[in-house]
Amino acid sequence: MTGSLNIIYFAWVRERLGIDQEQIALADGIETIGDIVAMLSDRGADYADIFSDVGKLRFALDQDYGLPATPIGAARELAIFPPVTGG
Amino acid sequence: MTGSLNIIYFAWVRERLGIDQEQIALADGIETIGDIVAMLSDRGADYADIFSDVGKLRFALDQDYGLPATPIGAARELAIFPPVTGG
Amino acid sequence: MIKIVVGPDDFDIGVETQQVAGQGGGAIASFVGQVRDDGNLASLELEHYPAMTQKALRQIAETALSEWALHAVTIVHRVGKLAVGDNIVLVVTGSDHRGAAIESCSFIMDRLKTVAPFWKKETGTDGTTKWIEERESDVAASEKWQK
Amino acid sequence: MIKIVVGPDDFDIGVETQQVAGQGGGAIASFVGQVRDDGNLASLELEHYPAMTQKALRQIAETALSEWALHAVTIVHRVGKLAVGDNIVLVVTGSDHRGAAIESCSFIMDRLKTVAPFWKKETGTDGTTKWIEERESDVAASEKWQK
Repeated sequence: MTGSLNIIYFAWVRERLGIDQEQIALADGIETIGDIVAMLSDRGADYADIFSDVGKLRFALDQDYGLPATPIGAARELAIFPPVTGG
Repeated sequence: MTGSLNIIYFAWVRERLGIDQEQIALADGIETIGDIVAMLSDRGADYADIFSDVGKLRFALDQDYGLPATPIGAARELAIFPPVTGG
Repeated sequence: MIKIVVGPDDFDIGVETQQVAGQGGGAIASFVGQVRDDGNLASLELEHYPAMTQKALRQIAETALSEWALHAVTIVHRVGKLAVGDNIVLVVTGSDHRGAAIESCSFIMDRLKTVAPFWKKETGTDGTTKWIEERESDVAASEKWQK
Repeated sequence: MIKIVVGPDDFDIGVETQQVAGQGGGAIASFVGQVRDDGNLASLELEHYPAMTQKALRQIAETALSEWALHAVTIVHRVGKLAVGDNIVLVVTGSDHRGAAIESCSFIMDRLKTVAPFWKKETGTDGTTKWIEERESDVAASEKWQK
Protein backbone atom coordinates (compact mmCIF):
# COMPACT_ATOMS: atom_id res chain seq x y z
CA MET A 1 0.00 0.00 0.00
CA THR A 2 1.48 3.33 -1.03
CA GLY A 3 -0.11 6.76 -0.99
CA SER A 4 -0.08 9.79 1.24
CA LEU A 5 -1.69 10.66 4.54
CA ASN A 6 -2.28 14.00 6.20
CA ILE A 7 -1.32 13.91 9.89
CA ILE A 8 -2.86 16.59 12.06
CA TYR A 9 -1.81 17.43 15.63
CA PHE A 10 -3.66 19.09 18.51
CA ALA A 11 -3.04 20.58 21.96
CA TRP A 12 0.36 19.83 23.53
CA VAL A 13 1.31 17.43 20.72
CA ARG A 14 0.93 20.30 18.25
CA GLU A 15 2.74 22.73 20.54
CA ARG A 16 5.70 20.46 21.24
CA LEU A 17 6.11 19.56 17.56
CA GLY A 18 5.76 23.17 16.48
CA ILE A 19 3.61 22.13 13.50
CA ASP A 20 -0.11 21.52 13.23
CA GLN A 21 -0.01 19.13 10.30
CA GLU A 22 2.18 17.35 7.79
CA GLN A 23 1.79 15.14 4.73
CA ILE A 24 3.57 11.78 4.82
CA ALA A 25 4.15 9.14 2.19
CA LEU A 26 2.85 5.70 3.13
CA ALA A 27 5.79 3.39 2.53
CA ASP A 28 5.32 -0.38 2.26
CA GLY A 29 4.95 -1.99 5.65
CA ILE A 30 2.98 0.94 7.12
CA GLU A 31 -0.41 -0.65 7.65
CA THR A 32 -1.78 0.60 10.96
CA ILE A 33 -1.97 3.71 13.12
CA GLY A 34 0.65 2.04 15.34
CA ASP A 35 3.03 1.76 12.37
CA ILE A 36 2.73 5.51 11.76
CA VAL A 37 3.35 6.30 15.41
CA ALA A 38 6.43 4.03 15.46
CA MET A 39 7.72 5.81 12.37
CA LEU A 40 7.23 9.23 14.02
CA SER A 41 8.87 7.98 17.20
CA ASP A 42 11.97 6.95 15.18
CA ARG A 43 12.61 10.47 13.98
CA GLY A 44 14.72 11.40 17.03
CA ALA A 45 14.70 11.98 20.77
CA ASP A 46 12.11 14.80 20.75
CA TYR A 47 9.75 12.73 18.66
CA ALA A 48 10.34 9.64 20.75
CA ASP A 49 9.40 11.66 23.86
CA ILE A 50 6.09 12.62 22.32
CA PHE A 51 5.14 9.43 20.49
CA SER A 52 6.70 6.50 22.33
CA ASP A 53 3.93 6.22 24.93
CA VAL A 54 0.78 5.57 22.88
CA GLY A 55 -1.24 5.34 26.12
CA LYS A 56 -0.93 9.12 26.46
CA LEU A 57 -2.23 9.71 22.94
CA ARG A 58 -5.53 9.37 21.14
CA PHE A 59 -6.01 8.81 17.40
CA ALA A 60 -8.73 9.62 14.90
CA LEU A 61 -8.73 8.29 11.36
CA ASP A 62 -10.87 10.42 9.06
CA GLN A 63 -12.50 11.87 12.21
CA ASP A 64 -13.35 8.55 13.84
CA TYR A 65 -11.46 7.24 16.85
CA GLY A 66 -8.92 4.52 16.10
CA LEU A 67 -6.48 2.38 18.08
CA PRO A 68 -2.82 1.56 17.33
CA ALA A 69 -4.02 -1.68 15.69
CA THR A 70 -6.51 0.11 13.42
CA PRO A 71 -5.55 -0.28 9.71
CA ILE A 72 -4.99 2.97 7.79
CA GLY A 73 -6.85 1.61 4.75
CA ALA A 74 -7.87 4.37 2.38
CA ALA A 75 -8.01 7.05 5.09
CA ARG A 76 -6.84 10.53 4.18
CA GLU A 77 -6.39 12.13 7.60
CA LEU A 78 -4.91 10.86 10.85
CA ALA A 79 -5.29 13.11 13.90
CA ILE A 80 -3.00 12.58 16.90
CA PHE A 81 -3.86 14.33 20.14
CA PRO A 82 -3.93 14.00 23.94
CA PRO A 83 -7.05 12.74 25.75
CA VAL A 84 -9.81 15.31 25.33
CA THR A 85 -10.68 17.76 28.12
CA GLY A 86 -13.66 19.78 26.92
CA GLY A 87 -17.01 20.30 28.55
CA MET B 1 -56.77 14.77 76.36
CA THR B 2 -59.35 17.40 75.44
CA GLY B 3 -58.95 20.47 73.28
CA SER B 4 -59.69 21.46 69.73
CA LEU B 5 -58.05 20.76 66.41
CA ASN B 6 -58.37 22.50 63.08
CA ILE B 7 -58.85 20.04 60.23
CA ILE B 8 -58.00 21.31 56.78
CA TYR B 9 -58.89 19.57 53.50
CA PHE B 10 -57.36 19.75 50.03
CA ALA B 11 -58.03 18.72 46.44
CA TRP B 12 -60.84 16.17 45.91
CA VAL B 13 -61.26 15.66 49.66
CA ARG B 14 -62.09 19.37 49.99
CA GLU B 15 -64.31 19.32 46.90
CA ARG B 16 -66.30 16.27 47.94
CA LEU B 17 -66.81 17.56 51.48
CA GLY B 18 -67.72 21.02 50.25
CA ILE B 19 -65.70 22.63 53.06
CA ASP B 20 -62.03 23.50 53.26
CA GLN B 21 -61.67 23.32 57.03
CA GLU B 22 -63.47 22.72 60.29
CA GLN B 23 -62.73 22.94 64.00
CA ILE B 24 -63.35 19.77 66.01
CA ALA B 25 -63.35 19.08 69.74
CA LEU B 26 -60.95 16.36 70.81
CA ALA B 27 -63.06 14.03 72.91
CA ASP B 28 -61.47 11.47 75.24
CA GLY B 29 -60.23 8.44 73.38
CA ILE B 30 -59.14 10.43 70.31
CA GLU B 31 -55.39 10.03 70.47
CA THR B 32 -54.12 9.51 66.93
CA ILE B 33 -54.69 10.68 63.37
CA GLY B 34 -56.39 7.32 62.79
CA ASP B 35 -58.87 8.04 65.59
CA ILE B 36 -59.85 11.33 63.91
CA VAL B 37 -60.29 9.64 60.56
CA ALA B 38 -62.47 6.91 62.13
CA MET B 39 -64.57 9.63 63.74
CA LEU B 40 -65.02 11.43 60.40
CA SER B 41 -65.83 8.13 58.69
CA ASP B 42 -68.61 7.53 61.22
CA ARG B 43 -70.49 10.68 60.23
CA GLY B 44 -72.45 8.98 57.43
CA ALA B 45 -72.19 7.29 54.04
CA ASP B 46 -70.65 10.25 52.20
CA TYR B 47 -67.99 10.64 54.85
CA ALA B 48 -67.36 6.90 54.98
CA ASP B 49 -66.76 6.96 51.22
CA ILE B 50 -64.11 9.61 51.59
CA PHE B 51 -62.40 8.54 54.82
CA SER B 52 -62.77 4.78 55.15
CA ASP B 53 -59.79 3.95 52.93
CA VAL B 54 -56.84 5.63 54.65
CA GLY B 55 -54.51 4.25 51.96
CA LYS B 56 -55.95 6.81 49.55
CA LEU B 57 -55.28 9.68 51.95
CA ARG B 58 -52.24 11.50 53.28
CA PHE B 59 -52.02 13.37 56.58
CA ALA B 60 -49.97 16.27 57.89
CA LEU B 61 -49.95 17.29 61.53
CA ASP B 62 -48.83 20.89 61.97
CA GLN B 63 -47.40 20.71 58.42
CA ASP B 64 -45.38 17.52 58.91
CA TYR B 65 -46.44 14.21 57.42
CA GLY B 66 -48.04 11.78 59.82
CA LEU B 67 -49.48 8.27 59.68
CA PRO B 68 -52.77 6.91 61.11
CA ALA B 69 -50.79 5.77 64.16
CA THR B 70 -49.24 9.21 64.76
CA PRO B 71 -50.43 10.74 68.08
CA ILE B 72 -52.17 14.11 67.85
CA GLY B 73 -50.32 15.39 70.91
CA ALA B 74 -50.50 19.18 71.15
CA ALA B 75 -50.90 19.70 67.40
CA ARG B 76 -53.22 22.49 66.28
CA GLU B 77 -53.74 21.60 62.62
CA LEU B 78 -54.39 18.32 60.83
CA ALA B 79 -54.41 18.39 57.05
CA ILE B 80 -56.09 15.56 55.13
CA PHE B 81 -55.48 15.29 51.41
CA PRO B 82 -54.91 12.89 48.50
CA PRO B 83 -51.38 11.89 47.45
CA VAL B 84 -49.62 14.96 46.05
CA THR B 85 -49.28 15.47 42.30
CA GLY B 86 -47.22 18.64 41.81
CA GLY B 87 -44.04 19.16 39.84
CA MET C 1 -27.93 29.35 49.47
CA ILE C 2 -31.50 28.11 49.24
CA LYS C 3 -34.16 30.02 47.32
CA ILE C 4 -37.75 28.82 47.33
CA VAL C 5 -40.52 30.61 45.44
CA VAL C 6 -44.15 29.43 45.38
CA GLY C 7 -46.73 31.59 43.66
CA PRO C 8 -48.67 32.32 40.50
CA ASP C 9 -45.88 34.16 38.66
CA ASP C 10 -43.88 32.67 35.79
CA PHE C 11 -40.09 32.29 36.15
CA ASP C 12 -37.14 33.05 33.90
CA ILE C 13 -34.71 30.14 33.69
CA GLY C 14 -31.96 32.48 32.46
CA VAL C 15 -32.27 34.74 35.49
CA GLU C 16 -32.49 31.82 37.93
CA THR C 17 -29.53 29.88 36.54
CA GLN C 18 -27.41 33.04 36.48
CA GLN C 19 -28.25 33.64 40.14
CA VAL C 20 -27.24 30.08 41.06
CA ALA C 21 -24.07 30.33 38.95
CA GLY C 22 -23.20 33.53 40.81
CA GLN C 23 -22.90 31.51 44.03
CA GLY C 24 -19.81 29.77 42.64
CA GLY C 25 -19.08 26.36 41.24
CA GLY C 26 -19.19 26.17 37.49
CA ALA C 27 -21.58 23.23 37.12
CA ILE C 28 -25.24 24.25 36.97
CA ALA C 29 -28.02 21.71 36.41
CA SER C 30 -31.62 22.66 35.90
CA PHE C 31 -34.96 21.08 35.24
CA VAL C 32 -38.13 22.74 33.94
CA GLY C 33 -41.51 21.03 34.05
CA GLN C 34 -44.26 22.43 31.83
CA VAL C 35 -47.94 21.68 31.29
CA ARG C 36 -47.86 18.92 28.70
CA ASP C 37 -50.45 18.77 25.95
CA ASP C 38 -52.00 15.31 26.08
CA GLY C 39 -54.36 16.10 23.20
CA ASN C 40 -57.46 17.19 25.10
CA LEU C 41 -56.23 19.33 27.97
CA ALA C 42 -57.64 22.84 28.17
CA SER C 43 -56.08 24.02 31.41
CA LEU C 44 -54.54 22.91 34.67
CA GLU C 45 -55.29 24.22 38.15
CA LEU C 46 -52.59 23.85 40.78
CA GLU C 47 -53.77 23.85 44.38
CA HIS C 48 -51.37 23.79 47.33
CA TYR C 49 -51.20 23.90 51.12
CA PRO C 50 -49.58 27.29 51.67
CA ALA C 51 -48.59 26.77 55.30
CA MET C 52 -46.74 23.56 54.41
CA THR C 53 -45.40 24.13 50.89
CA GLN C 54 -42.43 26.36 51.71
CA LYS C 55 -41.49 24.12 54.63
CA ALA C 56 -41.67 20.93 52.54
CA LEU C 57 -39.63 22.41 49.68
CA ARG C 58 -37.05 23.83 52.08
CA GLN C 59 -36.63 20.42 53.73
CA ILE C 60 -36.00 18.84 50.32
CA ALA C 61 -33.44 21.53 49.46
CA GLU C 62 -31.71 21.11 52.82
CA THR C 63 -31.50 17.36 52.36
CA ALA C 64 -29.92 17.94 48.93
CA LEU C 65 -27.38 20.36 50.44
CA SER C 66 -26.47 17.79 53.09
CA GLU C 67 -26.08 14.93 50.59
CA TRP C 68 -24.20 16.73 47.80
CA ALA C 69 -21.54 19.46 47.73
CA LEU C 70 -23.73 22.28 46.40
CA HIS C 71 -23.31 26.04 46.33
CA ALA C 72 -26.94 26.86 45.71
CA VAL C 73 -30.40 25.35 45.24
CA THR C 74 -33.36 27.20 43.73
CA ILE C 75 -36.87 25.76 43.57
CA VAL C 76 -39.72 27.67 41.94
CA HIS C 77 -43.20 26.15 41.78
CA ARG C 78 -46.22 27.86 40.33
CA VAL C 79 -49.80 27.61 41.60
CA GLY C 80 -53.16 28.66 40.17
CA LYS C 81 -54.49 28.25 36.66
CA LEU C 82 -52.03 27.29 33.92
CA ALA C 83 -52.37 26.63 30.19
CA VAL C 84 -50.74 24.01 27.96
CA GLY C 85 -47.05 24.85 27.52
CA ASP C 86 -46.87 27.00 30.65
CA ASN C 87 -44.02 26.52 33.09
CA ILE C 88 -44.93 24.69 36.31
CA VAL C 89 -41.70 24.00 38.16
CA LEU C 90 -38.03 24.94 38.01
CA VAL C 91 -35.16 23.38 39.96
CA VAL C 92 -31.62 24.72 39.63
CA THR C 93 -28.57 23.37 41.47
CA GLY C 94 -25.01 24.67 41.44
CA SER C 95 -21.89 22.72 42.31
CA ASP C 96 -18.20 22.34 41.48
CA HIS C 97 -19.01 19.04 39.80
CA ARG C 98 -21.59 18.13 37.20
CA GLY C 99 -22.40 14.80 38.86
CA ALA C 100 -23.44 16.51 42.10
CA ALA C 101 -25.41 19.20 40.26
CA ILE C 102 -27.32 16.80 38.01
CA GLU C 103 -27.97 14.12 40.65
CA SER C 104 -29.22 16.59 43.25
CA CYS C 105 -31.49 18.23 40.67
CA SER C 106 -32.95 14.81 39.90
CA PHE C 107 -33.32 14.04 43.63
CA ILE C 108 -35.13 17.33 44.31
CA MET C 109 -37.62 16.73 41.48
CA ASP C 110 -38.29 13.14 42.57
CA ARG C 111 -38.90 14.20 46.17
CA LEU C 112 -40.96 17.23 45.20
CA LYS C 113 -43.28 15.01 43.16
CA THR C 114 -44.11 12.78 46.12
CA VAL C 115 -43.75 15.07 49.14
CA ALA C 116 -44.52 18.71 48.31
CA PRO C 117 -48.22 19.47 48.92
CA PHE C 118 -49.41 20.40 45.43
CA TRP C 119 -52.39 18.93 43.60
CA LYS C 120 -53.20 19.20 39.91
CA LYS C 121 -56.72 19.37 38.52
CA GLU C 122 -57.16 19.11 34.78
CA THR C 123 -59.92 20.71 32.76
CA GLY C 124 -60.39 18.97 29.42
CA THR C 125 -61.32 20.60 26.13
CA ASP C 126 -64.81 19.09 26.69
CA GLY C 127 -65.11 20.97 30.00
CA THR C 128 -64.81 17.96 32.31
CA THR C 129 -62.49 18.23 35.30
CA LYS C 130 -60.32 15.55 36.87
CA TRP C 131 -57.86 15.45 39.76
CA ILE C 132 -54.58 13.92 38.65
CA GLU C 133 -53.74 10.71 40.48
CA GLU C 134 -50.44 9.74 42.03
CA ARG C 135 -48.25 7.72 39.67
CA GLU C 136 -46.49 4.55 40.78
CA SER C 137 -43.42 5.55 38.76
CA ASP C 138 -43.13 8.76 40.79
CA VAL C 139 -43.32 6.85 44.06
CA ALA C 140 -40.65 4.42 42.84
CA ALA C 141 -38.41 7.28 41.66
CA SER C 142 -38.65 8.95 45.04
CA GLU C 143 -38.02 5.76 46.98
CA LYS C 144 -34.88 4.89 45.08
CA TRP C 145 -33.05 7.73 46.90
CA GLN C 146 -33.71 6.15 50.31
CA LYS C 147 -30.66 4.34 51.58
CA MET D 1 -34.46 17.45 16.62
CA ILE D 2 -30.73 17.78 17.13
CA LYS D 3 -29.02 21.17 17.32
CA ILE D 4 -25.24 21.38 17.61
CA VAL D 5 -23.39 24.68 17.84
CA VAL D 6 -19.61 24.96 18.18
CA GLY D 7 -18.03 28.39 18.08
CA PRO D 8 -16.74 31.37 20.03
CA ASP D 9 -20.14 32.94 20.77
CA ASP D 10 -21.85 32.82 24.14
CA PHE D 11 -25.26 31.14 24.48
CA ASP D 12 -28.51 32.08 26.19
CA ILE D 13 -29.92 29.22 28.26
CA GLY D 14 -33.37 30.85 28.23
CA VAL D 15 -33.48 30.92 24.43
CA GLU D 16 -32.10 27.39 24.08
CA THR D 17 -34.42 25.78 26.65
CA GLN D 18 -37.42 27.53 25.10
CA GLN D 19 -36.45 26.15 21.70
CA VAL D 20 -36.18 22.62 23.09
CA ALA D 21 -39.47 23.02 24.99
CA GLY D 22 -41.11 24.12 21.73
CA GLN D 23 -40.42 20.65 20.30
CA GLY D 24 -42.93 19.15 22.74
CA GLY D 25 -42.73 17.14 25.90
CA GLY D 26 -42.90 19.17 29.05
CA ALA D 27 -39.76 17.91 30.79
CA ILE D 28 -36.65 19.92 29.95
CA ALA D 29 -33.29 19.20 31.58
CA SER D 30 -30.24 21.33 31.08
CA PHE D 31 -26.65 21.56 32.17
CA VAL D 32 -24.33 24.55 31.95
CA GLY D 33 -20.58 24.27 32.50
CA GLN D 34 -18.67 27.46 33.20
CA VAL D 35 -15.00 28.37 33.68
CA ARG D 36 -14.47 27.73 37.39
CA ASP D 37 -12.25 30.00 39.44
CA ASP D 38 -9.69 27.79 41.14
CA GLY D 39 -8.01 30.78 42.77
CA ASN D 40 -5.24 31.50 40.27
CA LEU D 41 -6.77 31.07 36.86
CA ALA D 42 -6.51 34.07 34.52
CA SER D 43 -8.05 32.60 31.38
CA LEU D 44 -8.82 29.43 29.52
CA GLU D 45 -8.17 28.65 25.85
CA LEU D 46 -10.35 26.02 24.21
CA GLU D 47 -8.90 24.32 21.15
CA HIS D 48 -10.83 21.83 19.06
CA TYR D 49 -10.64 19.68 15.92
CA PRO D 50 -13.20 21.43 13.71
CA ALA D 51 -13.59 18.64 11.15
CA MET D 52 -14.41 16.15 13.92
CA THR D 53 -16.21 18.17 16.59
CA GLN D 54 -19.63 18.46 14.95
CA LYS D 55 -19.51 14.80 13.98
CA ALA D 56 -18.55 13.63 17.47
CA LEU D 57 -21.23 15.76 19.17
CA ARG D 58 -23.87 14.65 16.67
CA GLN D 59 -23.03 10.99 17.32
CA ILE D 60 -23.46 11.56 21.07
CA ALA D 61 -26.82 13.29 20.51
CA GLU D 62 -27.97 10.49 18.20
CA THR D 63 -27.03 7.86 20.75
CA ALA D 64 -29.04 9.78 23.37
CA LEU D 65 -32.04 9.94 21.01
CA SER D 66 -31.83 6.20 20.43
CA GLU D 67 -31.54 5.34 24.14
CA TRP D 68 -34.16 7.71 25.57
CA ALA D 69 -37.54 8.97 24.33
CA LEU D 70 -36.51 12.56 23.58
CA HIS D 71 -38.10 15.29 21.51
CA ALA D 72 -34.98 17.44 21.19
CA VAL D 73 -31.29 17.64 22.07
CA THR D 74 -29.25 20.83 21.94
CA ILE D 75 -25.50 20.93 22.52
CA VAL D 76 -23.58 24.21 22.46
CA HIS D 77 -19.82 24.25 23.07
CA ARG D 78 -17.66 27.33 22.97
CA VAL D 79 -14.08 27.51 21.70
CA GLY D 80 -11.38 30.17 21.91
CA LYS D 81 -10.36 32.30 24.85
CA LEU D 82 -12.65 32.37 27.90
CA ALA D 83 -12.48 34.11 31.28
CA VAL D 84 -13.44 32.89 34.76
CA GLY D 85 -17.23 32.64 35.03
CA ASP D 86 -17.74 32.41 31.26
CA ASN D 87 -20.04 29.77 29.86
CA ILE D 88 -18.29 26.81 28.19
CA VAL D 89 -20.92 24.23 27.43
CA LEU D 90 -24.70 23.86 27.40
CA VAL D 91 -26.71 20.66 27.00
CA VAL D 92 -30.52 20.76 26.87
CA THR D 93 -32.78 17.72 26.47
CA GLY D 94 -36.55 17.62 26.11
CA SER D 95 -38.79 14.64 26.83
CA ASP D 96 -42.23 13.67 28.09
CA HIS D 97 -40.60 12.39 31.27
CA ARG D 98 -38.15 14.00 33.64
CA GLY D 99 -36.15 10.79 34.12
CA ALA D 100 -35.39 10.55 30.40
CA ALA D 101 -34.56 14.26 30.16
CA ILE D 102 -32.22 14.33 33.16
CA GLU D 103 -30.50 11.01 32.47
CA SER D 104 -29.84 11.78 28.83
CA CYS D 105 -28.49 15.21 29.75
CA SER D 106 -26.10 13.53 32.18
CA PHE D 107 -25.13 10.93 29.56
CA ILE D 108 -24.39 13.58 26.94
CA MET D 109 -22.14 15.53 29.30
CA ASP D 110 -20.26 12.40 30.41
CA ARG D 111 -19.68 11.33 26.82
CA LEU D 112 -18.79 14.82 25.63
CA LYS D 113 -16.10 15.04 28.33
CA THR D 114 -14.32 11.92 27.11
CA VAL D 115 -15.08 11.81 23.39
CA ALA D 116 -15.59 15.28 21.89
CA PRO D 117 -12.26 16.65 20.56
CA PHE D 118 -11.81 19.74 22.74
CA TRP D 119 -8.70 20.60 24.75
CA LYS D 120 -8.39 23.17 27.52
CA LYS D 121 -5.28 25.20 28.18
CA GLU D 122 -5.14 27.30 31.33
CA THR D 123 -3.24 30.53 31.75
CA GLY D 124 -2.58 31.28 35.43
CA THR D 125 -2.55 34.68 37.06
CA ASP D 126 1.28 34.32 37.10
CA GLY D 127 1.29 33.94 33.30
CA THR D 128 2.20 30.25 33.19
CA THR D 129 0.23 28.00 30.84
CA LYS D 130 -0.82 24.40 31.31
CA TRP D 131 -2.82 21.89 29.28
CA ILE D 132 -5.54 20.33 31.41
CA GLU D 133 -5.13 16.59 31.84
CA GLU D 134 -7.80 13.94 31.50
CA ARG D 135 -9.46 13.08 34.81
CA GLU D 136 -9.99 9.49 35.92
CA SER D 137 -13.41 10.44 37.31
CA ASP D 138 -14.50 11.62 33.85
CA VAL D 139 -13.39 8.35 32.27
CA ALA D 140 -15.27 6.38 34.94
CA ALA D 141 -18.40 8.53 34.50
CA SER D 142 -18.36 7.92 30.75
CA GLU D 143 -17.75 4.19 31.08
CA LYS D 144 -20.65 3.64 33.48
CA TRP D 145 -23.07 4.19 30.54
CA GLN D 146 -21.62 1.25 28.59
CA LYS D 147 -23.83 -1.78 28.88
